[in-house]
Amino acid sequence: MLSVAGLTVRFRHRTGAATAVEDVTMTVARGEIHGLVGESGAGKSTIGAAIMGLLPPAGEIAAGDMRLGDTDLRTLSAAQAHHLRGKRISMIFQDPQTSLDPLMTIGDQLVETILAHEDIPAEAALTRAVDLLEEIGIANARARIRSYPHQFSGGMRQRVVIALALCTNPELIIADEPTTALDVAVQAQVLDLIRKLAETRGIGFILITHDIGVIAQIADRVTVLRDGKVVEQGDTARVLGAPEHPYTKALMAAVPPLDRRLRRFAVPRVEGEAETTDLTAPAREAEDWLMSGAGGGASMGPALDIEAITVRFTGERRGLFGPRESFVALDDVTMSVRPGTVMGLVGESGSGKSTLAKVIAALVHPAAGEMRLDGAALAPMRRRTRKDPSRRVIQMVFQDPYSSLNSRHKVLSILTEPLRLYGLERDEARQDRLARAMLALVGLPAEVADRYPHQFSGGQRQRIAVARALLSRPGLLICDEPTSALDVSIQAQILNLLKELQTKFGLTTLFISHDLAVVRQMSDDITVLKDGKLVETGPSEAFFDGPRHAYSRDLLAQTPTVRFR
Amino acid sequence: MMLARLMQTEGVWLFSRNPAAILAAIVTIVVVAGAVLAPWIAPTNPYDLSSFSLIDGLLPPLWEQGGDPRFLLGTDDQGRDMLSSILYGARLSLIIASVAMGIALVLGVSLGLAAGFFGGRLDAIVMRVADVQLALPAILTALLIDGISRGILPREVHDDLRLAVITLAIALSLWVNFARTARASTFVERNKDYVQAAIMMGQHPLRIMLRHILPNIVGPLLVIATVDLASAILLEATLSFLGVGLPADSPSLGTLIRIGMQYLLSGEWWILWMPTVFLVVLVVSINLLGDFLRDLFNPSLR
Amino acid sequence: MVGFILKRLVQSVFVMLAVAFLAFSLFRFVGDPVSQMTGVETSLEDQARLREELGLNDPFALQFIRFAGDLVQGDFGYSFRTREPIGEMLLTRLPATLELGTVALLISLAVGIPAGIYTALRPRGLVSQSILIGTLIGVSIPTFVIGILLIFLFGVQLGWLPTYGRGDTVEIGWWRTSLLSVDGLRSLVLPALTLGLFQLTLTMRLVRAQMMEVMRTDHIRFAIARGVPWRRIRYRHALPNTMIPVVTIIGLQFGGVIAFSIVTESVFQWPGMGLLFLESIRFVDIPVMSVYLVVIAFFFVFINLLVDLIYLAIDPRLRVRESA
Amino acid sequence: MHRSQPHTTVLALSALLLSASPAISETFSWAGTTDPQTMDPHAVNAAPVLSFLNNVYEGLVRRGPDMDIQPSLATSWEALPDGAGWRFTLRQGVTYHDGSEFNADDVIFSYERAISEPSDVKSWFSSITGVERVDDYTVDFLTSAPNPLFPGSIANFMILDSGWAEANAAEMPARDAENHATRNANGTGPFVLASRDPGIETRLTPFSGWWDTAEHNLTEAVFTPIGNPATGLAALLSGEIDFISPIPLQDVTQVEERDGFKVLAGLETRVIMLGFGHDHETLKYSDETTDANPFLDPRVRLAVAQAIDVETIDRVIMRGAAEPVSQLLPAGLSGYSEENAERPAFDPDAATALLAEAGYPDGFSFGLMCPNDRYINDEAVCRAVASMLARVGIEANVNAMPVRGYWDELRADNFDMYLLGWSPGTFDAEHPFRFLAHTPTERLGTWNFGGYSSARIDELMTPILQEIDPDARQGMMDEVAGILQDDVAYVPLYTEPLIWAMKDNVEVIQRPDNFFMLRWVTVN
Repeated sequence: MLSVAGLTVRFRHRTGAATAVEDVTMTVARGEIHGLVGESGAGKSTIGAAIMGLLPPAGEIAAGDMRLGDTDLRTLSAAQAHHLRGKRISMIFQDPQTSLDPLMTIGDQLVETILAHEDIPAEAALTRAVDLLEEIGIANARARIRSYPHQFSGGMRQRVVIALALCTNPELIIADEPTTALDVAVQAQVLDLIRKLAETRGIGFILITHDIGVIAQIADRVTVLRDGKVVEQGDTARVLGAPEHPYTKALMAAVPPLDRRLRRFAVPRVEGEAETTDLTAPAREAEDWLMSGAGGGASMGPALDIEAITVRFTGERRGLFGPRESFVALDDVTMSVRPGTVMGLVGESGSGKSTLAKVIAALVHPAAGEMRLDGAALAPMRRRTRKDPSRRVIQMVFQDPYSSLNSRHKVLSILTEPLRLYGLERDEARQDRLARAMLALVGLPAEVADRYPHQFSGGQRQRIAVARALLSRPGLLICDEPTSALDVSIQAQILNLLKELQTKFGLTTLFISHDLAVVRQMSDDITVLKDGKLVETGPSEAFFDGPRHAYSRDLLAQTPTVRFR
Repeated sequence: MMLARLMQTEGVWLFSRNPAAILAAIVTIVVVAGAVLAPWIAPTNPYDLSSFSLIDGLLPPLWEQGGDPRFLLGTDDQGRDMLSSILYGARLSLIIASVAMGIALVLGVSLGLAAGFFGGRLDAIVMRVADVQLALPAILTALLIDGISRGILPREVHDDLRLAVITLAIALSLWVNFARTARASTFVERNKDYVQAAIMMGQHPLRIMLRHILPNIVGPLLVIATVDLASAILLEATLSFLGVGLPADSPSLGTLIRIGMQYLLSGEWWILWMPTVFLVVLVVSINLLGDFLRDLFNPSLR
Repeated sequence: MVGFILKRLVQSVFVMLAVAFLAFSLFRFVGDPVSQMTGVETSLEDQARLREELGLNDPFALQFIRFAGDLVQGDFGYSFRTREPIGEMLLTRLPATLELGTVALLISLAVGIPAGIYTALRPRGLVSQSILIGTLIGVSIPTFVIGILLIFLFGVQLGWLPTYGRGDTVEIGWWRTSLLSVDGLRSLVLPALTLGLFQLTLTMRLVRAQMMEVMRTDHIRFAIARGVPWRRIRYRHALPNTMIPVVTIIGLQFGGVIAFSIVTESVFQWPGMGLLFLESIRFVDIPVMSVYLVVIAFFFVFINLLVDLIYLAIDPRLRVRESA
Repeated sequence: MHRSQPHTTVLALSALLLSASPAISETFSWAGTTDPQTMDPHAVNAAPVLSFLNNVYEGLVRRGPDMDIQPSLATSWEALPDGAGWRFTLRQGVTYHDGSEFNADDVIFSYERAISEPSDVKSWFSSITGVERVDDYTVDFLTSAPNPLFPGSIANFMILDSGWAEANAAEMPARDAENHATRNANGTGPFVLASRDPGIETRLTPFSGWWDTAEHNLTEAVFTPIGNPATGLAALLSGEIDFISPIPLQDVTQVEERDGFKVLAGLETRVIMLGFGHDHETLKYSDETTDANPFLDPRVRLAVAQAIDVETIDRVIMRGAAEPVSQLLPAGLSGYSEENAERPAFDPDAATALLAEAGYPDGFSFGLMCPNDRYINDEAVCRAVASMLARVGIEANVNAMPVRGYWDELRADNFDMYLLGWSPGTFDAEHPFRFLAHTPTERLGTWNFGGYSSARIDELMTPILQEIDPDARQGMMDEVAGILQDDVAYVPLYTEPLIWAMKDNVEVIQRPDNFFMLRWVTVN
């Protein structure tokens, strides 16, 4: 139905032109779900845009041809292309929060789309819209159709988005990361829906994603892209099960399995880093420095006990004199992290896992509860002074490597900051040496210290963030979704790094993630949160072998897995 | 520093392909240079009474019939050389504008930073004060301050302070812009992880605000600074027109225009139009630069 | 949402109080009211008596409370210069200024919004560029110069439009309007243009910026991907989303309009409050100055409350607050 | 603008009345810079107010086109024996605009009102000890000493109807709060206040019951204050107004060149002069000379006089419309001293020499006080003077300020040299002598800010005021003028021009005191 041959897309830059997609050939049959997988910058989305005819002004199709049925997409006039959009090809965007016009009821948006392509009375359009909503599983659609997007939850909103893409019965739908912004549970539902639509309505899907799990779950065929080129193409089972190309192999190796815990990932040699942190001289120096901190010998991170922590956020006032709505982010959570071990903290978005981290890091003040660090009371935010020793002991690695480093400061000054702040090293030259040594330890060349953050890739930034954390000789390391913003191969590297450092320095670690597979790779113990309440906490392996709680079981079940062996 | 880096990369490139911006930059530089160097390059010193004579009064520009080679742009009713008056006037206007802008910047940014960083009660107070200020628009504030100072200060003191009064008035009417912008962007930055990290590490709030946040919000502030510089110049001119500006013996551009207004009809057009055109050109080019910067710092508009 | 309004109300009250206080201190401490009221030939005893009468010897707080109370009851005191009750003075001037300001604002919106949309949709177009440059020059010419130029072009040289004043006015109750007579409307044109021009450029640039932002958002891209007709995308999707921030700004612009109406009124001899204010400044007529201050602040606050309500009306996210 | 309802009827009425007058004209609208701030003839003693109210109210006497004193509400007056005062015989059958009768009670009431505490015109009656009602139409104004000039000095003393004032609680001029008389008027004058819109417009309609025959042919007159000169001129040129005064000097040629317009440029009686701080021990605003006051030395004052090129000031700043003068009043007025008509010639070198001789070879600096909104181009003149003085080596720091507060500054002696304009209220040399030349006392020399003092002039003052014989009087006048000139007590510069601009079809009479009298206006 859709056939793309030798597609090449160029982008004009201030420094000449760059090829984003090169000689891509692929086909999508009716009812087929074609996975388009690859890491950021692989050109997946560009292909989608090219097919939609929605390349940004700077982009141009340099070669190749694209046909939908018997229509040549390249020869269409702007008007024709616009008419074709929605009518025959439609699209689903990543973030349901932003893909809907907030000022228009979903009904209007549906009807408008239908009327844009079909010459039928508005009532007919409306009834079809309602049916459609029913079909994609929105209860009581007749009433809900009059509501505004913000009145739907994320999952429901994504369903509406899909309904919008469907309402004109297109032949092809391009889904660009349709589930990335969703929790596993919702993701599973949405994926099922797509699957169903493909089967029942025979719509062809191009499923653009970075998540091999998703591909494995529903794609019939898959195209693996790298740097705009097709690396491998074929039936999903074949490509993922028995990859031929080394890149695909590496990719598969980097995907954290849910069913077992690897010692370490076999990572492909990408980016500039040393594969393992085989100890160069400076790296060893940094290591010694870290060790020396804890009175020599293999140090052990402190034990962390959390008791009955409750956090409330106060919101808008309800009525004129009504009370403020207050929302309970954490409800009486009790858990403890054994010294020198990794505690995995999992839960869907809004489950309060990050809030818990912030409470420990004194960024959020708990309404109730106590914390202890090695038995000694750990002061909550408002009572924790700036000079409190725990400030040094507890360090954090944030989710978004792009915002966690001050882009206006040189890496060097970012790294030496803790040394100065905690007075660990007074001597400037020594600070400099140590900072660079620490870079070596996290697998970055020393000279990068003189650059600015924006000159690094996400993975490198995350390494710098880790180095910064280490440079305050921490005992407790909090990792808040440290890899969820990274490509799978990079994720693997960072996970390796964290594992190594953790074992080497016996850091007590609180590892937060929404991805059970990742957590399994990292953690000795695991804690599950749901809507601010603690579901269960206990040894990790036991949990994965047989979760006690029903919710945990669903969570496990819904997490997409790659099993082709 | 951050600017420097911007300039050597993105900025310069965009600049190089934006003729308007280049032209504006050149004009601005020339004018500012002319103003700053006035004492050295101006043919005469309009402040020195003995340097001009009533005999030379109302001479037209050089190219006009009856023009005098000594006075390129003609003379005013006192026999002052227009060119010199304009250069000195521009000097004064720029001084007032930039000092006022500076005050507003420091005041507004520090308040905005603090409000955005600490939030809560402080934020509320600052913003309410800003509201009050907003309720009293620029010209009004300026007029009031002038009126008040007339009322409370003895006359000669007020005249000596006139420059200060005008500057303060303009500054007061400009600080809100900075405060609101600084506050807004601080809010954004404050929730970014690098600030959170700094807070978590227990760095001193002052250090966090100045070392961490400030450099990251310079962009929008710079834009406002440019635009406000322009509006400050205009405001000064308007105040002079309304008669609360500077006295005629130390004429700013605005004062020159006010004086020139009397000759709108009388045929001595140059007395009005020379300074006016000068002012407009100056302001236009500053505004153009402002636009350029705005686009520069707001890539989505590119 | 109710809380939102409540909050704004409280804030407004705060602002008004603050301004009233400013006004009061102005009235009380700038120059000596008594010596202002009495001629050179008034004896000291008389002055003392007057001082007592006016209660200028009472404690400060008490005086302020009285002042504020009088204001609330609409008793604005008397002008030092003309001895007239300020309330009346302002009331007779109010319609002139409001009509001028409103018309100017309308002009600025009626032209500014379309122009903004146009320049946003065709950012690279020649027309857009020239509009942008044009408006840039527009903001760079002092208002008073523009005003005088218009007068001499249309008033003197072409003789099309009146050069000063309001022309014929029709009285509706105490409200004297120039909107109901041809002459009145003709006299309104030039001042309104002069006043509107500056606001126009602001509005245009704002709309332009917002529109360009919105056109880049996901929901617009999605609408395009659904093949929704272009004009619908622009005017049914992009425009409303653009207007939300714009509306709030318009509220703030009112301040600017009032401010510049001072200039405009002085140029066109427009018998509004601005002119009155200028005179009161020239003759250090403190009571008039301070009352004018309060009145302006009141309008500003009032308009902005209004804007907040409009805001609520057009943004469903604020109107309805439950989530599935 | 806002049309008053009874407009049409008034039109008909006046049409009927003015059947004698040449042509029926429609509304006549004129503009000035400032609005008369009150309609109360006793509340404010300021030219704009008095000038305007002279069209509505009348005094016992009035001034003719060339300032001559004419009978008005008084038909005749005579001095009481041995200077006991003056007896005024009042005109009979005069009615106010509201129809009520005018009689002696009103005169007495108005006098009481004019000298009441809130009144601003008390000074007019400083010489009056009391007023007596002889009969319904005869009133005596009693003086302690002979006062030959009294009748001439009360042309602006306007008569209110006692009944009306009492009925409307306006027995006193308004002070802190306005009263009925602030915005309403009920005079006997040729025009009725039809509507009053402070600061915006004021409408007058002819008074049908006026005792005198109207020379004007107006059916309605509208006054609009226009502050911005450019706007005012535009209004005239666009034909929206028929008359405006003043217009900027530099625009005179423009107006004259346009057809359909004309400019009436007469000489005002106001003399612009420089004054010195004769009683200042030291200079107040000098940068270096703080121990002495050079202006105490007549040579320095003469140097100043010689250093100033009045001709050029006239040519460039006053556009040749002014007239250089040598005395405190312009030539032609009674008491002008022909033998002192010469003013010191412009001679910078002589000035420099004089200064050196006086001990200031390299000059000194001082403060020159100057209003910037009182006289025509006053600030510009001051600056010109400053730059001319700078050329002979003395540096004037010009301090220009609005007239509001200017007098207070002068009274507070905050000057080294100041600019002053003086128009002789009585149109006789005695007026400037009395106010500017006499040593300052309670009642005399009240505007002699510099405190100039000459024993001879002081002793001549009383005789001058009381002498009836013209020649003897002139003799004394000449002597005084001579003394002033030798002492260079003041440096008279020029007489200010009066610039009135109007449409061609407007005929007016330009009275030297710059009062605009509607009763002489005809529109063809």
